[in-house]
Amino acid sequence: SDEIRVAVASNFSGAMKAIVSEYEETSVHTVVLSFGSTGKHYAQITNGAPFDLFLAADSARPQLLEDQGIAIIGSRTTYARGRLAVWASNPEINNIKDALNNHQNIAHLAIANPKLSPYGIAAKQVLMTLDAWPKIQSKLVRGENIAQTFQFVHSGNADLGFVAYSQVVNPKQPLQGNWWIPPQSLYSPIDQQAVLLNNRQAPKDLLEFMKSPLARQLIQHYGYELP
Amino acid sequence: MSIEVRFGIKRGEFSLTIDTEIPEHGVTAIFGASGSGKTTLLRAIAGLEAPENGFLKVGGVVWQDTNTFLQTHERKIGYVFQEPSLFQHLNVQDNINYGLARSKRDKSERSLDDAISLLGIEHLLKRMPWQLSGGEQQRVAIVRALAADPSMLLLDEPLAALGDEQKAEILPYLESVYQQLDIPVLYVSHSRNEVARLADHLLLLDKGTIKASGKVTDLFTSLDLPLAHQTHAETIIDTTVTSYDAEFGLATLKFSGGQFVVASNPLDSQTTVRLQILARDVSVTLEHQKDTSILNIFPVTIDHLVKESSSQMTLRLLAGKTPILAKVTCRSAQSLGLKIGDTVYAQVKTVALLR
Amino acid sequence: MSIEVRFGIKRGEFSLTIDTEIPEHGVTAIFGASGSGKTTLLRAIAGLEAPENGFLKVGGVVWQDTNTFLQTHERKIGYVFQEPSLFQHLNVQDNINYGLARSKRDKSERSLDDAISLLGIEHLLKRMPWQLSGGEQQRVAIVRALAADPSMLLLDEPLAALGDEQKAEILPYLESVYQQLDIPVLYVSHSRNEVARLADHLLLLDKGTIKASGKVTDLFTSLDLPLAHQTHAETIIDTTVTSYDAEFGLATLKFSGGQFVVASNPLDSQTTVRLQILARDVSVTLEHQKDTSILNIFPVTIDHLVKESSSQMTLRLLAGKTPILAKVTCRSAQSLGLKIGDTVYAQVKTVALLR
Amino acid sequence: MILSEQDLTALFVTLKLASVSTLVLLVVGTPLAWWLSKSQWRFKYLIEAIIALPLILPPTVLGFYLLVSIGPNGPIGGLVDALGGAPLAFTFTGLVIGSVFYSMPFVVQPLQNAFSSIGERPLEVAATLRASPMDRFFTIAVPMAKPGFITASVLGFAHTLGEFGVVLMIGGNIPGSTQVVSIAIYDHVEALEYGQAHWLAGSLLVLSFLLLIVVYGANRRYTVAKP
Amino acid sequence: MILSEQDLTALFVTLKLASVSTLVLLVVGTPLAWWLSKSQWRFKYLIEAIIALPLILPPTVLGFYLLVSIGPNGPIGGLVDALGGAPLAFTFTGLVIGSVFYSMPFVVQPLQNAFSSIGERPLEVAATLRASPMDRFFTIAVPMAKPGFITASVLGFAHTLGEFGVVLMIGGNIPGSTQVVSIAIYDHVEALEYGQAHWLAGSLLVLSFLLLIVVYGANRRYTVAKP
Ligand SMILES: Nc1ncnc2c1ncn2[C@@H]1O[C@H](COP(=O)(O)OP(=O)(O)OP(=O)(O)O)[C@@H](O)[C@H]1O
Ligand SMILES: Nc1ncnc2c1ncn2[C@@H]1O[C@H](COP(=O)(O)OP(=O)(O)OP(=O)(O)O)[C@@H](O)[C@H]1O
Ligand SMILES: [Mg+2]
Ligand SMILES: [Mg+2]
Repeated sequence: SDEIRVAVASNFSGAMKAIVSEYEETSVHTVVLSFGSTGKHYAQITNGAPFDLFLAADSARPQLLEDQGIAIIGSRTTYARGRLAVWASNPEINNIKDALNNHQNIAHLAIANPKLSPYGIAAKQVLMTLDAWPKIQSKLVRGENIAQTFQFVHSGNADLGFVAYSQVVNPKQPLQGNWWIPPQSLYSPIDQQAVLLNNRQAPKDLLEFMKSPLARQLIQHYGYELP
Repeated sequence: MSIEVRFGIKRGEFSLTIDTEIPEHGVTAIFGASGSGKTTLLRAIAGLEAPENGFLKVGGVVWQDTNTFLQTHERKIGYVFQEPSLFQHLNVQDNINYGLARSKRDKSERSLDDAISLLGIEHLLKRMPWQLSGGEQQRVAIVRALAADPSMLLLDEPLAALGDEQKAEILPYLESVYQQLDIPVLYVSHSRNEVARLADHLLLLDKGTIKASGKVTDLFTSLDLPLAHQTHAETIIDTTVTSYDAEFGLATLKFSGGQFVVASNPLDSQTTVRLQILARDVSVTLEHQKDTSILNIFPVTIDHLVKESSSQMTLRLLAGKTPILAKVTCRSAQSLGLKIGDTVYAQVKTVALLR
Repeated sequence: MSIEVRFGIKRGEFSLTIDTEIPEHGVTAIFGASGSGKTTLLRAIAGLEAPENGFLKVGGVVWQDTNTFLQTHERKIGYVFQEPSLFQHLNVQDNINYGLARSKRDKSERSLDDAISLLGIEHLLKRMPWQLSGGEQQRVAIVRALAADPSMLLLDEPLAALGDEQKAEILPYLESVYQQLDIPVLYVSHSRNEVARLADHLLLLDKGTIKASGKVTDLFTSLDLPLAHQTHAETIIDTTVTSYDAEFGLATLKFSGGQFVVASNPLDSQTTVRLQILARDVSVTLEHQKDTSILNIFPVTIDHLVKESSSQMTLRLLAGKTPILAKVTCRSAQSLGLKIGDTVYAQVKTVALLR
Repeated sequence: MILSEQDLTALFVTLKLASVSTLVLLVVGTPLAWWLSKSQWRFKYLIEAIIALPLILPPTVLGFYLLVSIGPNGPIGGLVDALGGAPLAFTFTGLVIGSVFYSMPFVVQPLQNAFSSIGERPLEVAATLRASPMDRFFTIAVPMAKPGFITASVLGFAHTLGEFGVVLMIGGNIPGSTQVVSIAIYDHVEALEYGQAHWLAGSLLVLSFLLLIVVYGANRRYTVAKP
Repeated sequence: MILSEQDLTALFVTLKLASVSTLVLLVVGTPLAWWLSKSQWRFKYLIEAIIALPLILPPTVLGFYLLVSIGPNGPIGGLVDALGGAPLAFTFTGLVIGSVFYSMPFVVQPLQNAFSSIGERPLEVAATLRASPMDRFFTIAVPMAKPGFITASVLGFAHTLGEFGVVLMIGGNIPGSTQVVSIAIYDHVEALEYGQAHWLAGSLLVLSFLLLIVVYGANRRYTVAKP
């Protein structure tokens, strides 16, 4: 049996843990998961980190790895598609779309840093489409990643925030407040891609398993869409 | 008025038990063996030790009792510590200024310059403490304590690191300072000489208790105390100048038991002068001798005779009511047939003017 | 053989220039005013200062020259510093053991116990340094230096914080140690008394230069040096015991110029005894006097006469070839008509046995 | 110009934050260290242990707890609110509080050691020269503890410069107010903008190095004469 | 049991890392601090400044540069490789090196101050008692610098415990080998598993608190008698 080392984007950790526990039921292989930001994982992989499989939070970094010949050409697949949610922890904010446009009651709007996170890019796109982007600049607080953005809202320090749908449907966390799911048309898809980093069989096996109906169901359950 | 001191301090096996009065004027010497509690006593008076059931009254003001405890910085003292204790981060001038700045003293006052030049530290003012020798540090500490304009001086062996010559220069200056300021001085010393010279009052410490306390002149000749029995025993007599012979530089000094003729620099009539007579400098004859360079010969009665060893005797002689100690050999005592009550002649070979 | 010392050290305005030889046996006292460079000299000998052009040869071995520099820990010395310098993190016993453990000395040796009990520190062995008085710390430091089994002792005022009585107890012990180990001792002292008592050789320092160097007995009576002119000037004479009268406890001691009869504890014939005669204890008469308690009277010639002040004179008398100092008043000198070359009688009131 | 305007602003905010924090650290830490060095209280060591505790948590986690505490439902946030103060999250003041909290052990410990090593004697001497406790503290203890102050300031300042997790968490990465250099460099690294990261890190290093040289060099001139 | 097996492993790895790092820090830092406290070299302050420099970079960024240097193409990595050594990145040894590098100023500075405050005298006295330089160092300097050693160890140990950025970057968050508690807590927080984060953080705090109490308490017993 083999050990499979997987670098997983933090936002996907809940779903991946569930998938792996299913996978290990039926497989002889064991899986070791390392969570972290995709930027960090990329830097580590280019510097020789011993990962077999990389589940990124975006499509850009896997693409780069493939271009640089570090990842196995042709192994790149979209394993999940993230969805945005705008969450108001403050129950007094009922109409979130309104609030975004005339942000009188909002002290801080949390988004993920568009520079670092595909969720941040998506949030920016939504706000631009709603024509709210320029006006809301002074209220923006940026999380380094989507988890931190969630914490800004969750702790009540930001009234409103663009979080991941996977976070608000997270079965472990009963949440207060209201949320609004912006339609997919407002932002380009948040494709989370995976690449194989070597030709070993076991990781290939795990990647295959992720395309199985059982895994797809779990991915959906955790709030992601399927490609 | 006097300073009332009552302390009970325990430090491990050592305990200091003091209950005494110290005169509010003049110098009180604290004398005692190493480890007898001299430093501890000074520290307690300075407020650096906080004995629980202490009592201290200075100048009519209670500094410490059950309810009161004046902090050290509220006590107007000047303290020279036993170890050199200059501030390492300040140069000599700033060390001195530290006390000066916190006293009410006029900063331009000349007397401080006097102190600086008399203690020979003018050339050191810009130096840092670690650039000074041991004795130099001690001298700076003395000036610093004086600069703080104290109403009581606590001196813990301030001259221990200095040579005889330098002591001889500094002591008269210290005396003049005390007298001018008219403040009480507690002076810890190991040197009998210094005590004899400086002190009016003496506190003898032994293993944390007071063994004797009284006037220096009395205690030095008391046969109950070890002082009179030491090889270097001495008599101290405070006398008054009656005349001065300028040609030979000789002063005539009166005391209750007679008079002394002493070589000295000019002295004004009626001034008080302290004389030191080493017991070894006093010899005893049955007749008044002539044809000798010894100037001071006078009749005395033998008050007491103590055999110190197989060869040495200590005599306590009374000149009038003034006791004078003499050391003689047992052989002389025997050959002269000395006994208590005899009247004999005391020949005093040397009399030193102490102050 | 002797210790050759050549140093040139600059410290700011102060500079020490030494070029001398120190005897390899006995005690050499280093005497000088505060700031004259005594400590600096000891430090240089210990290798704690590194003068560039120094030269030092001890026991035939070069410790320092242009090419050689023995590190301090390679020099077999025992050093008692001027300030109390116990290791603050070790108790008294461990402080002493520190030196002991690094010496070749047998740890069970009795002499260390002697040192501990003679310096009166048995009851302090378990204490930490900050629980000791100033004098107690100094005594521990002395024992620690002795425990290191030195072949040369450097003592920087080791007894400064101790009283006369305690000194009188410790000095004989130190003497016996030097003599037993037969090692050279450099002894910085401010006290003429200590020097007179301990030292064979004397190094007089003044502002960083050697003012005089020679045998103590010679330098103390040299009229070229300040020592002889001080009020407490004294003569030191090394004598040999010829007989002892047990009944009166009197010893007869012979020296080149005659003999002394001195009260003392029993002394063996032929042993060497050092006598101290204070100049003030010597009086001069024209005739041999009788009927006096003064035992030591002998004929001398006046070698030199110096007027110290308007009232005081210093006489240098020769008893045989041995010089003896006397202090007399100018009046006596005049009335007796003293002049150089006269033969007179010296009456020595007191002779102290120094060792 | 290789550094963007935003980078320069971040540099400025960082220096301001580090300076203010160091000042606050010294003002708060000095009396604390003094008390610790003098107190004979038998449970003093509990306080010593507590001061060192913030070090033990990863900064981001510490930042997370701080974020929760200063949020509207947190104990500190509630208190501030009750006292009529403005919320602390995403403000410069909040950053200062976070940094101070986190860097406290680096300031208190060296100062405490420095104060202890002075010993009682100089203070006793000053007392006999009529210096009040306050006076003694400022004219004796502080100047004699100078090496301690230098160490405390350097460690406190440098640690605040490099601090990141806490600041990221409670600052919200707002340019001009809470975006500090450390985050900016981090962002560049994460965004694979390595060139910009190098330049910014390089500038920060050079600047800090110059600063350190001034501090240590000045100290050297002072102490070189002393054996 | 509230802590998962993986959490316990992380706790164990952390304690091991902190202990080993502290040991290495003391072994490397002590001679360095001693040299700094004794040297009269005029450019000594440059070294002092350089030692403090790693503090100034955000840990993740520092970790990034370390990663690049010890990576297969980096100077250190290349050297190690040329010498036939195993790669350092993503290994426990790598973590130790990173932690030591980063925590060095916390060890060197307190030690340097402690050594300086001993002064020359005790060492001179020991020399006259025939103690060689080595002997003096171990029997006089080290015991007298005890408060400095305590501070250095506590700061070094605690800082390594909480260290995160560097470790995350060069360690790769591999469970059982380079996943330390700080990262595990961080992962829990990122994955919104707050309950588990609290428990793990709490355990770490309690454990560390106990450890600190032992250290400070033991020190107290030693020094309480001294004025
Ligand atoms: N670093 C220095 N800079 C300038 N002068 C110095 C320095 N160190 C010592 N001195 C001077 O050197 C001289 C000799 O000092 P040393 O300690 O040898 O004197 P000492 O004879 O031992 O005096 P004491 O009897 O007072 O101890 C002193 O005048 C002192 O001021
Ligand atoms: N913390 C302590 N624990 C135990 N004993 C102590 C402590 N502090 C001082 N002592 C003892 O108290 C006694 C008195 O000390 P003190 O310093 O007053 O003596 P001293 O008369 O000044 O002696 P010296 O002339 O040697 O300076 C000494 O025997 C000393 O050992
Ligand atoms: Mg004392
Ligand atoms: Mg000296």
